[in-house]
Amino acid sequence: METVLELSGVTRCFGPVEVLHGIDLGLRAGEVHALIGENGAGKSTIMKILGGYLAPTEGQVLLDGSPAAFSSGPEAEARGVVVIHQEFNLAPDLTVADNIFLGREMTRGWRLDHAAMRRAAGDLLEELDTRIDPRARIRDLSVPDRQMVEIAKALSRNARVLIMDEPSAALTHREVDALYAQVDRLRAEGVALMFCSHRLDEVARLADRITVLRDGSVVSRATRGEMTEDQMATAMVGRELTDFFPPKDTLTGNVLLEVQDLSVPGAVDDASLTLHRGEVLGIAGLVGAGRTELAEAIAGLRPGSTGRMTVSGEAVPLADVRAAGRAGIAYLTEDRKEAGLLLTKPLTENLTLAALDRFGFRIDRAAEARAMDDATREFDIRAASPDMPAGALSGGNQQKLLLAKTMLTEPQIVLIDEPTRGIDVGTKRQIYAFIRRLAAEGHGIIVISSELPEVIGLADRVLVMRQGRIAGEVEGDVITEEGIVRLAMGVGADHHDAEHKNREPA
Amino acid sequence: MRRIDFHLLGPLIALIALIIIGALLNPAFLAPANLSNVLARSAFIGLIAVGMTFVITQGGLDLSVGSMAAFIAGITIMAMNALVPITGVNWGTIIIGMMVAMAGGLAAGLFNGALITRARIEPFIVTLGTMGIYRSLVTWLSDGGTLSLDSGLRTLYRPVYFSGIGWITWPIITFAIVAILGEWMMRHTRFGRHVEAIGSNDRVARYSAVDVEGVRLASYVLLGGLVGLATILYVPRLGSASGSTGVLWELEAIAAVIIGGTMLKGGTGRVWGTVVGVLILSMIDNILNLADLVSPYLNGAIQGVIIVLAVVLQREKRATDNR
Amino acid sequence: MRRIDFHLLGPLIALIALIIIGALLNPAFLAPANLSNVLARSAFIGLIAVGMTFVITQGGLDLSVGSMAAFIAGITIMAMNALVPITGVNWGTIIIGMMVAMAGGLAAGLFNGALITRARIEPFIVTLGTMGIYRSLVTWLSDGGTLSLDSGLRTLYRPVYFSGIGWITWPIITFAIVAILGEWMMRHTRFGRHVEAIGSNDRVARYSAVDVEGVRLASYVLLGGLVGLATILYVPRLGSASGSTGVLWELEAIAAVIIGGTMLKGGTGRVWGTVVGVLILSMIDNILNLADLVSPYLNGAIQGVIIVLAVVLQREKRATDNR
Amino acid sequence: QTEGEAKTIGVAIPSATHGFMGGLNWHAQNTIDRLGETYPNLSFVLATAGDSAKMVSDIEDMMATRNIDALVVLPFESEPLTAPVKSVKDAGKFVVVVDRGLSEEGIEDLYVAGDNAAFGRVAGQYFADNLESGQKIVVLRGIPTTLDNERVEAFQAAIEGSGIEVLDMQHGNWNRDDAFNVMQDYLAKYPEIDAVWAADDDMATGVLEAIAQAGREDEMWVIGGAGMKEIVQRIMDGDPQLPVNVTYPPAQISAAIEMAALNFVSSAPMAGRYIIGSQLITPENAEQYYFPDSPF
Ligand SMILES: Nc1ncnc2c1ncn2[C@@H]1O[C@H](COP(=O)(O)OP(=O)(O)OP(=O)(O)O)[C@@H](O)[C@H]1O
Ligand SMILES: Nc1ncnc2c1ncn2[C@@H]1O[C@H](COP(=O)(O)OP(=O)(O)OP(=O)(O)O)[C@@H](O)[C@H]1O
Ligand SMILES: [Mg+2]
Ligand SMILES: [Mg+2]
Repeated sequence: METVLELSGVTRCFGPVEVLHGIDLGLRAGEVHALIGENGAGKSTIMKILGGYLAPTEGQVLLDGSPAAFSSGPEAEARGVVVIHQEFNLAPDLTVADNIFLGREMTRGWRLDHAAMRRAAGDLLEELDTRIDPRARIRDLSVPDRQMVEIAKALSRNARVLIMDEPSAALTHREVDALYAQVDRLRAEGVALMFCSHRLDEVARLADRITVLRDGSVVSRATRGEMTEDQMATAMVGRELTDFFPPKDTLTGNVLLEVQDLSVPGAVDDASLTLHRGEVLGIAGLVGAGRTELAEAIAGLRPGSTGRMTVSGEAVPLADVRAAGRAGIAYLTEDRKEAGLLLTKPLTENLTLAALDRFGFRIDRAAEARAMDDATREFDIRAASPDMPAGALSGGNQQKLLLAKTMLTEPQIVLIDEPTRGIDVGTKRQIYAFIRRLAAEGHGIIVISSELPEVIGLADRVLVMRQGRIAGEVEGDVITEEGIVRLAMGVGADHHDAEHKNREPA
Repeated sequence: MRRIDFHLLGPLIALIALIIIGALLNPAFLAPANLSNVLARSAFIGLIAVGMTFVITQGGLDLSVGSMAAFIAGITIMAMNALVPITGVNWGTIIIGMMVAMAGGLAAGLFNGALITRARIEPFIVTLGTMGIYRSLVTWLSDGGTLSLDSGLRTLYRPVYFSGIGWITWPIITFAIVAILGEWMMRHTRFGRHVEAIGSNDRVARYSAVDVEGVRLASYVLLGGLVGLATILYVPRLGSASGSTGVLWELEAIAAVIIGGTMLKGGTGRVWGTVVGVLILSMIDNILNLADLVSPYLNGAIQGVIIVLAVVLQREKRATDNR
Repeated sequence: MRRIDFHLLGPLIALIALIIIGALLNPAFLAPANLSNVLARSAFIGLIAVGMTFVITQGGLDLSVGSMAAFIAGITIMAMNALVPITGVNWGTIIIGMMVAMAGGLAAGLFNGALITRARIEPFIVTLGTMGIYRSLVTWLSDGGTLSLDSGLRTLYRPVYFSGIGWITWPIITFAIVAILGEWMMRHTRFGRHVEAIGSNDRVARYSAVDVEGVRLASYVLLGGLVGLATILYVPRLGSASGSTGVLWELEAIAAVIIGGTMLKGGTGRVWGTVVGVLILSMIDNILNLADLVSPYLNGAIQGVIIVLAVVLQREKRATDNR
Repeated sequence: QTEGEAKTIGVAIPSATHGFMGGLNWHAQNTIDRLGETYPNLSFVLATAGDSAKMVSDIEDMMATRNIDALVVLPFESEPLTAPVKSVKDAGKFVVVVDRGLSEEGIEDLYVAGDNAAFGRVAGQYFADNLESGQKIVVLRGIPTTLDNERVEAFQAAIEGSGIEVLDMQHGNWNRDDAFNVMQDYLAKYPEIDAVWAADDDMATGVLEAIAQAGREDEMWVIGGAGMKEIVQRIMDGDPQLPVNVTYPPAQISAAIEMAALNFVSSAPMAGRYIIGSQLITPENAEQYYFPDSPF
């Protein structure tokens, strides 16, 4: 098979720091190429260079064997090289259809052909098996829905080369399946695909060719079937990984958080739950089940929420972030770009933003720097300097910074929405261990995750949400994929909804 | 659609309320003659505000429009006066004058736009600078006084402001056409779509192969052209231009745009909201003149209160917007 | 640090260039008497611009400051005049007047802030409204004329503007202290951090349990307080207030903030850049008076050109910013 | 002409924001150019200000950096300019105040002014003489200022007892466009108007246009003020819509600057008050008030 797009001897520097060292890499038609590596290894940087969004400092990008002089992403796109970025690239004020066709609008004469674009967008989304309304505004969509729009946008480009930067990180298994189907289809059509992912099962399932990156250099290459998931992890991290999930040796204490009949208009109906000290409570469900809304309501971030909530027996007013904060509740958002980090501000300012009152009336810069050092060490944040803007961190390192920021408030109750989105296997382990350690110290943890193995491996108890309600609870040894999926899809329930008709439990 | 309607209702309700108040205060308010006056007066600011909607929607701002209008009116009058001895008092001369106005507007818009997009200076500063420049130039050209159009030409040119189809005069017709075209451009053309995309997130637009600088530049040129058009309608009204022509038009135009529901930070443009905003502003003035109030000194205060109230009606929506 | 310095150099270089030009045009420019005049004059806009820096940095805007200053000067003068028969001509009366000014400023800021944060109306509209309201009120209070301070009080009060430590008069001292405090607040306090965080992404700030509405409100109150303080220094200078007091101060204050390197869309505040911006603006006026230029009609044009040039120097940075 | 030592005269006037001030600016500049040529030992500094504070700053600058020997000032407002002008006087400079008096008597060496009260009174007198009791007029006022108040009060005093009904008074801000709008609204509001006092020829221009549009030219006449050349021309032509005008000469600034110059170049000390009264311009005497070269 011919090599369509190729990097030859590419290095890239940001300021004085060289993040890629002499990368050689080729994408072939009809083949899926997976790029894996730790957070900050340089995966996104490689993809941006391939897509024309960044120029290599040294070396060349070759398209069909001759130097490709892309000076910009759009130029590359015009030549059939399309990138789905790790950060979202959607205009929040425009609708789904507008975004999908932005820059390539369909027109009839001078007039935009709204109907055709809506139809085409609807078809694309249909193929992706989502129910997103093409007329919805991006700002009103949930994070996974936005990711699906991003994928639809890329698919609409009829690419020869499709490069996907962690396309599945923000998706639940339902959309992931749709994505896989598209990948298989495109491969069959002879498109050259590249993706990166921290889900190694996915890599094993999809990739025809694997390139492993460590600290900006290629450390190993393999073709389909040559590497097991464990071997991938070892190659990435450079050492053996054992015991992925730490043991659940929980000693559950007294009730820490009690929520009764919590409702968020349009998203959550009468949710009740209790959380004990030392417990990790998982919340599972499909996209749009209302998990994020529930967590945000508990954290006081949803105006208009009703119900009752107590922390250690003390009533906490709803819809009041600061009261929730004072009661020791902290929420780690799934939307790190829009709600989590100030992308243009230095790492240190981001880290201490939620806990500034602990740094004195005159902010103690030295103490801040110490906190940054500690966080860098504890959460293994790979950054060139604490003064760099958070937006220049690699995706996974942003997530680690967000985690560090949340923990700096020293909460009693931590609600973590998608704790390991975009985090590499090595660090995932550290984070799981960290969560267990927090629980062991007597904190209460709520983990919302779309990765079922994560919920299963981590939680002592799992609540399953479906259409804004808590559909049921699984505990102890019954925490299995099947048990959760059944509840999440409402299998056995009386009414037959879309999901039920469309797919069977995995 | 369902959502948009609701959002637009705010200023529309305010406009309807104003019309009702006006009619109650003085029956003459609804007479065609008065409506014709109010609408024709709105036309200058209206044309400019339609252009301003595009500029604000793409994330820009233009403070220079008022003095730009004065300056263009000045050069148009000077050009026509200079031509009279050569071409005589006829429509040919006036049409050349109109072309000067249009060309002047487009050039001034291009100048603003080029400084903003090519030299990458904040629009606020560029247009604050050109505002001072145009204002000074017109004062200088008129020697601190007034530039007046040749009286023969004036007589010929007057009907462009004062006549039309019945009481629907040319300024009203022009404004209506431009408003409809503007709304259409914003909603149904690639240009409008790109303007919104750039205002919403210019990096995304750039990544989507939108010619960000080009579209930005075009929005300033469009605004400049509309300022030129407004001048073409303004000159026949009083036949003069001076250093005090068009003072504070920029503020009025920007206010109309924002009252109409376009956000100052860009991203969504509502041309027809802008039209409603312009009408609200000129009706307030008209009603204050028609009604007998405590003291004319307080007109400004009443105006201020009404402007705020007109926007309060939009508030509900935004409160829920705020996740 | 290295980045910040470079960015700030732009306006600083412009300021230094202006000083050199001034000194070349007229050696008297660098005389203490002239510097004292220029700096003291800058103090009003300067104090207001420091407050405006906070408001703009958090993503807001305040168009009402000029008329707010006029209104507060008006009520301060009226209050002091009313008190003279009771308390007599002494410092007690003046101090009460100062307290009225401060209270008025804080209340006016609170009013703006409350409408913006509680009623959730766009700052542009709220402050455009209150701008009209305050301007009208002062015109109405003065019956279209001028409100003048009792002449005995004036004599007593004058030194507050005109005296000080040598040629460093009280307005200069106050401005310096406020500027240093402001810079310190922006850089080194929680409030400043929160202001920047809200301006760069208010949703992130809210998710970080920052009291977004509270901080926003506080920034308007701070600005109001500084307007009150500016008024305290303004009243002894002219001893009067009228409908034309403080006209266009808002534009000048906003321009100073932006020339100083703070972005109109918020997120990063540079108080000391603002100070440089204020100085640039008042030096331009001063320099135009130093030499005989073509025509005073063209002063505005020269001013415009210099403002744009002062900002061109910042451009480089932004161009590279834009990957 | 004496071969005198070099002297500098500072001139501080409001900027040209409306027709009258435009004329005044023009005359000031013209006079300066002319005197500068005639008397090479005199130099002039001209500064225009948009508000009182700027004018005070200009005067400070003239003192600190231009070392002026005389100041000719048309105070933007009386009260705020009083103390600064007084300190110029106290520094031993020759001070000429134009048009608007300071709030304290006896500061200036020389006072040259139009008479605002007379301006209103002469117009009011004409209305009282030419209208029947019960006839209706509307008034357009200027920018809210003390001098506008003086004019309007004098006008009202003059028509007092004549039985003329003043239907409305709104601010046209000495601006053509504003006056046009206000007059349109007056015409919509009042079916019967017999005369208009526009108080300024810029406003009169806008008013006439609005009346023409409504086709009510035959119904009412208009009195402006300050003697703008186009208006004077029409009075000369006997336009029934513009029977008369009231002078308020922008050229008073020329007189003031000239006198300041003479103070240095002639031996005669200049002092006193020169009040240039407001005259009624009628078709008979209009020719002597017609200056075709002035921009006003
Ligand atoms: N604009 C930038 N300025 C400075 N450094 C940058 C910039 N962009 C990326 N980097 C650095 O380059 C390195 C590689 O980042 P990259 O985003 O390619 O990592 P990644 O492999 O995609 O990681 P992740 O799995 O976390 O997404 C990181 O150390 C990152 O901090
Ligand atoms: N800001 C918003 N405005 C309007 N609707 C929203 C908003 N955010 C989410 N929704 C809608 O609310 C419902 C619940 O979404 P939510 O994101 O809470 O689901 P979830 O269970 O947390 O799933 P995930 O976290 O995987 O997105 C969905 O229908 C979603 O589209
Ligand atoms: Mg990445
Ligand atoms: Mg969610």
